[in-house]
Amino acid sequence: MKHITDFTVVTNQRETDEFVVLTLQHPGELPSMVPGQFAEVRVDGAENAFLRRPLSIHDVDYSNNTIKLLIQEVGEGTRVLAKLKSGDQLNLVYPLGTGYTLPKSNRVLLVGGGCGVAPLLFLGRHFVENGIRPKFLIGGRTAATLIRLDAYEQLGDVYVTTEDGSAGHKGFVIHHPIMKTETPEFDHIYTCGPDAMMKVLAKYAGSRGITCQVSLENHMACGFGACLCCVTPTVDGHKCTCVDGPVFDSKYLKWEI
Amino acid sequence: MKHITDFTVVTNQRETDEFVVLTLQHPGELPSMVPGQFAEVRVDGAENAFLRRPLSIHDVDYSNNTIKLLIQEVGEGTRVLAKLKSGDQLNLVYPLGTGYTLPKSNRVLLVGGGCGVAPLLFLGRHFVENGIRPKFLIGGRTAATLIRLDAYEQLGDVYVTTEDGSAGHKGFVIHHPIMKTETPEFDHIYTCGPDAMMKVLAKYAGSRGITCQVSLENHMACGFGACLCCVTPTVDGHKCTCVDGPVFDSKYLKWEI
Amino acid sequence: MGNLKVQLGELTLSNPVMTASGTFGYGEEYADFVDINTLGGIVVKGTTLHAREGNAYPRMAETAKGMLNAVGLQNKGVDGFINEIYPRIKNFKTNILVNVSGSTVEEYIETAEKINELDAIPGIELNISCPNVKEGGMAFGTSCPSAIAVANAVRRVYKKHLMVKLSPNVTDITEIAKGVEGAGADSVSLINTLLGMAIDVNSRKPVLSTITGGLSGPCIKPVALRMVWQVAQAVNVPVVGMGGIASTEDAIEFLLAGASAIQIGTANFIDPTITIKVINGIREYLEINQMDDVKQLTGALITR
Amino acid sequence: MGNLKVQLGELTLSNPVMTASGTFGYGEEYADFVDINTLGGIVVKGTTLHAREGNAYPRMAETAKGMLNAVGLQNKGVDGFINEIYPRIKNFKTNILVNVSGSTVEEYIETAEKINELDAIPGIELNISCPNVKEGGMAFGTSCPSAIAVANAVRRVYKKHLMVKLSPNVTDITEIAKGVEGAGADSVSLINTLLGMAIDVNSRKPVLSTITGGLSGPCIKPVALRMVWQVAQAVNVPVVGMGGIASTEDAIEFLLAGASAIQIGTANFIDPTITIKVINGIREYLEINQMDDVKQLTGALITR
Ligand SMILES: Cc1cc2nc3c(=O)[nH]c(=O)nc-3n(C[C@H](O)[C@H](O)[C@H](O)COP(=O)(O)OP(=O)(O)OC[C@H]3O[C@@H](n4cnc5c(N)ncnc54)[C@H](O)[C@@H]3O)c2cc1C
Ligand SMILES: Cc1cc2nc3c(=O)[nH]c(=O)nc-3n(C[C@H](O)[C@H](O)[C@H](O)COP(=O)(O)OP(=O)(O)OC[C@H]3O[C@@H](n4cnc5c(N)ncnc54)[C@H](O)[C@@H]3O)c2cc1C
Ligand SMILES: Cc1cc2nc3c(=O)[nH]c(=O)nc-3n(C[C@H](O)[C@H](O)[C@H](O)COP(=O)(O)O)c2cc1C
Ligand SMILES: Cc1cc2nc3c(=O)[nH]c(=O)nc-3n(C[C@H](O)[C@H](O)[C@H](O)COP(=O)(O)O)c2cc1C
Ligand code: FES
Ligand code: FES
Repeated sequence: MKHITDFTVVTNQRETDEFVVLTLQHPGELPSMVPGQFAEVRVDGAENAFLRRPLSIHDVDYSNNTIKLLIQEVGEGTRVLAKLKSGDQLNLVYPLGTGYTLPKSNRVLLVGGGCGVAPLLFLGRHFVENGIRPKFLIGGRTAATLIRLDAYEQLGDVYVTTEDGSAGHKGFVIHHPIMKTETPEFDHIYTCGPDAMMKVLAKYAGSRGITCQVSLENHMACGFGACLCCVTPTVDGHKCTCVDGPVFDSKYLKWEI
Repeated sequence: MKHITDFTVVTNQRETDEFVVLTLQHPGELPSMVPGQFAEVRVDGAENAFLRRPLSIHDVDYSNNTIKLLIQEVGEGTRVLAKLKSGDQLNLVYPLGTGYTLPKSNRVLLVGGGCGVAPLLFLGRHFVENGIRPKFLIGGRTAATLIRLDAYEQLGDVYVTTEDGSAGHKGFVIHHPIMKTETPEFDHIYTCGPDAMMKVLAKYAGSRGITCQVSLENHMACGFGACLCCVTPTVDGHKCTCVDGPVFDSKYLKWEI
Repeated sequence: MGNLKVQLGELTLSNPVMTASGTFGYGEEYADFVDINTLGGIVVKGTTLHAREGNAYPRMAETAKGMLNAVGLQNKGVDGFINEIYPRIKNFKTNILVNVSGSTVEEYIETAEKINELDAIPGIELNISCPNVKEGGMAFGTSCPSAIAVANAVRRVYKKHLMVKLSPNVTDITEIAKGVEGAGADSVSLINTLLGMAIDVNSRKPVLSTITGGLSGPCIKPVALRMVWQVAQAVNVPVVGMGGIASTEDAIEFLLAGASAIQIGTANFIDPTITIKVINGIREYLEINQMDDVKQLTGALITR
Repeated sequence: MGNLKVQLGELTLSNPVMTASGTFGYGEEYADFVDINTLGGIVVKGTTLHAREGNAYPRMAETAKGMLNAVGLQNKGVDGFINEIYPRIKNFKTNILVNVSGSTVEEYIETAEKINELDAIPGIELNISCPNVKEGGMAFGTSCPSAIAVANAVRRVYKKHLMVKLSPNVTDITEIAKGVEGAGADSVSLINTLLGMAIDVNSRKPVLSTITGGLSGPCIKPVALRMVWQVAQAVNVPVVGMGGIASTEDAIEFLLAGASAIQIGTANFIDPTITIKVINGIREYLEINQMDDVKQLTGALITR
């Protein structure tokens, strides 16, 4: 069931120049959510952000009915959201979309890049709760673009790459040593980030019999299957990223990789 | 000369549910302004207030380069402005329009209703500086709608009417005793407020050989004579309220009174 | 309490608020947000004879107080609708209209014939104004003879309420409105989207895969309102107004301009409960203005 | 540093940024904000043979990211322009174009003849698209034969740059563009305002004294851009694009769509210095993209 709810901002924690984490209080008991699902957030007081903005559920705390959103400031909508203050109201339509599915084995690798790390925290927590210790591989341009590593470290091993080598391994995620072994330490890849990164991972997985669930960031108008604006080509034809996704098995997508 | 300048909000003083007074700091030396002139204020962060909003110069302090705006919240634009906080920036195009002119005698009555009291403070101060002690007649619906009376009282006598009689004389401004004497104590009326009020005053003045300068609040797009949207019919045809006004001699206007 | 019931010919709406085709899915998508049965009616997604994949992604661009779409009538075809979707939605207790589109007159006819058989569908909205398909679509709606030809042909085979949806991308919309009225339309609805375009200055490419697309949302409201006002004066059949309606005030503007009912489109994306708010808002407006029937608002614009 | 100079036929603009008629007065109104001489050109207020009082107040309504106006060509008439205004502005070192309107072909001719005599006016913008006057105006611009007739007649008497301003309130703007090109226009400019309307639900009256008015501002940009793109592909004369331009990016979208120059209208009201910002912005865009001439942008849309 989808909801439309005013949350209250509890904290707005600035991580870097680009990223903030909003903690939002739900008025009553939180409905249950699946990692990989997202919210369509109404941006009040923006001159040009007319449509809602899709943002992944970054983390959920059912015990105190709060959720977190990790927001990268890229345009007016995210900039206005990043200015919210404790006590402000924020209207969400949520939880939306089809999230990640649990793996058949325990050997999972969660790969994130940019704001694509957002859903992986909730996903990692979900794994831990199901007795699976996840490994995270997080890529960034520089050390300064890596965020909340400590939060991920509480859940599992964290591997890092940066393009300039200022933290972790130098290069893209695919260049990290754990990707290079003949026999990878994981059977399932869960990824969210730039398309280019996800395509490389899909190809890597495909050639090794590893499953790969990718989360797409197509432009959306509604977020719940009403407008058909957000489609992606799949083996079954056009599918809505917002309902049938955002998480897809990479093999289901018609990706040129 | 007109300017376009970012002012800094020094204080936002709430007067009533409806009214706030913004004190704005000019970055350098203030240009000189005439009472009755106004500013076109850009409303940032409003979803629907697209055009600038015209607001009278409520008060000017050349000694510390601040001006005041008195704002009545009537729609989105004024509501957003009324939320500004100390330190916020506000972009003004100013000073605009033709203001009030100095009287030939010292016997002046300044009549304001609603947000129309705004320019009368600056005007009253101007009179005092020119050795004229003004009388103010201020009308409101109820006592609660009368604002900043103390500020006006520092400059001259203040007479009050309210529609419900909760303060001052009961009725409209025209019903106040000082208007009823056979020989009025003033030769010049300066007024700003609802059209209906100003028309009654214009008629009153016309039949007694009193001059009456009225300030119109026509809808404006530019505020400086470029769009011709704000016209009012005069004896010389359509004139721009923003350039030829907002202050007009009531006899110059083609008013049905 | 004021009466909200309105008639579009033989069609009775419990209130004048409908949803616009392509923005409300098949109603189900909104069932978590609103009680579909409280709506005056819903117009489901554009339906064609054969299934269509629609246009390539990207299909959407945000614009100033609006959006461009280039969905291109993605749908399962009329048989897919009848077999898969109709059974799921036929028990909604509101008027479900099917928006019918086609590339040829024959396609329109065949589709309408099939929908004519569906008991729970009291009418169709003939879409001769879709700007997002290569063949047919808007082309039918921007020329008077072809608009009349399609309306005529469908009228012959379709026995229930025939609403014809007009394109705003024309010099004189009243001419086309009168034409389809003459061809037997029971009502006209307007406006469909304005043809627009957006460019990404970084890539120097069009934002939409189709280069141009259909503009909707509050930005088009002034144009839509003007056209509804013009058409309401030109025809005798009921007019259903839409284009940028996002509040009670907007809806009332359209009623005053001459609409008997209104449709809400893009605004559903920003507030999925907007339809209910507008229904309640109209009820309040009637109360405040001491009117007892929403029909009193239709065409009540005071122009002196 | 990139070259910003552009040619519209014989007319040389120091940069592609002009101001739109009716939004920039006679330039003087903005002299405190911008150095008028740095602009590519200014198009002054619509001028008619005889002085006009324009329409009654109210003439303006704010809409979603736009405004409606119903000024109705208030101006002092061409003689008033020549005697009172021209002497004050003739020394501006920019291209001053006069926007010429009329109720009859004869009025257009006579006005153009008089302006032809003014040394400091290198061109006129023939306004066959004003939606705010009862006679003439838009009527000329919404029918191909009458658009051609006016353009032809004026071409015969007017020897300098003849820009013809097109109405967007038509089914096929390319047809009219080609028509006036054939009639001898040196360039076409578009779009004029879209015909729109607003209603005050409290008074139940139209907001504008004229009921309908012309819609401008960012809300119309997608429609304007689409039309500029269509027209640029249809004609060989230079195209001057406008409609909702409020930023450098907007201006560049129009250039990419095929405009050789652009005009800024409504945005001047919100930021009276916007023209200068856009000129500088275009210069920076060229630098960032390592282009050395703004002309490289015109029509450079990549559609694959
Ligand atoms: C399912 C989903 C989950 C997402 N989760 C997150 C998240 O957890 N954290 C986060 O920071 N961002 C997330 N995004 C991306 C986020 O929605 C966009 O960054 C945001 O909508 C941009 O809005 P804006 O007004 O700031 O930028 P705009 O001014 O609208 O655009 C700025 C730039 O971002 C691009 N952009 C705009 N919308 C999108 C979009 N929907 N997807 C991709 N690019 C876009 C534009 O093309 C433009 O280049 C997610 C997107 C999707 C579809
Ligand atoms: C020269 C001049 C000086 C003014 N000085 C002041 C002042 O000192 N303090 C003050 O509070 N207000 C003043 N006003 C009025 C003020 O400009 C409007 O109240 C404001 O623009 C409304 O904006 P909004 O977005 O809040 O309301 P909107 O949502 O735009 O409108 C709300 C209501 O106010 C009406 N309205 C909108 N604009 C105007 C306007 N320009 N004039 C009259 N009514 C309008 C609308 O018709 C509507 O009924 C002045 C107006 C003018 C022309
Ligand atoms: C995403 C989207 C899809 C649409 N699909 C259709 C359609 O299939 N058939 C149709 O007649 N109109 C379609 N429309 C047009 C709407 O029904 C409506 O006419 C238009 O959007 C104007 O109303 P609005 O501004 O309230 O959205 C679509 C509009 C949008 C935004
Ligand atoms: C207040 C106003 C007055 C206008 N007057 C004229 C005019 O006299 N002649 C004309 O050709 N266009 C006139 N226009 C149209 C503009 O020149 C321009 O075509 C239109 O506003 C679209 O551009 P914009 O969105 O940048 O404003 C006027 C527009 C406005 C807003
Ligand atoms: S965003 Fe509307 S269907 Fe996916
Ligand atoms: S508001 Fe533009 S001329 Fe007065």
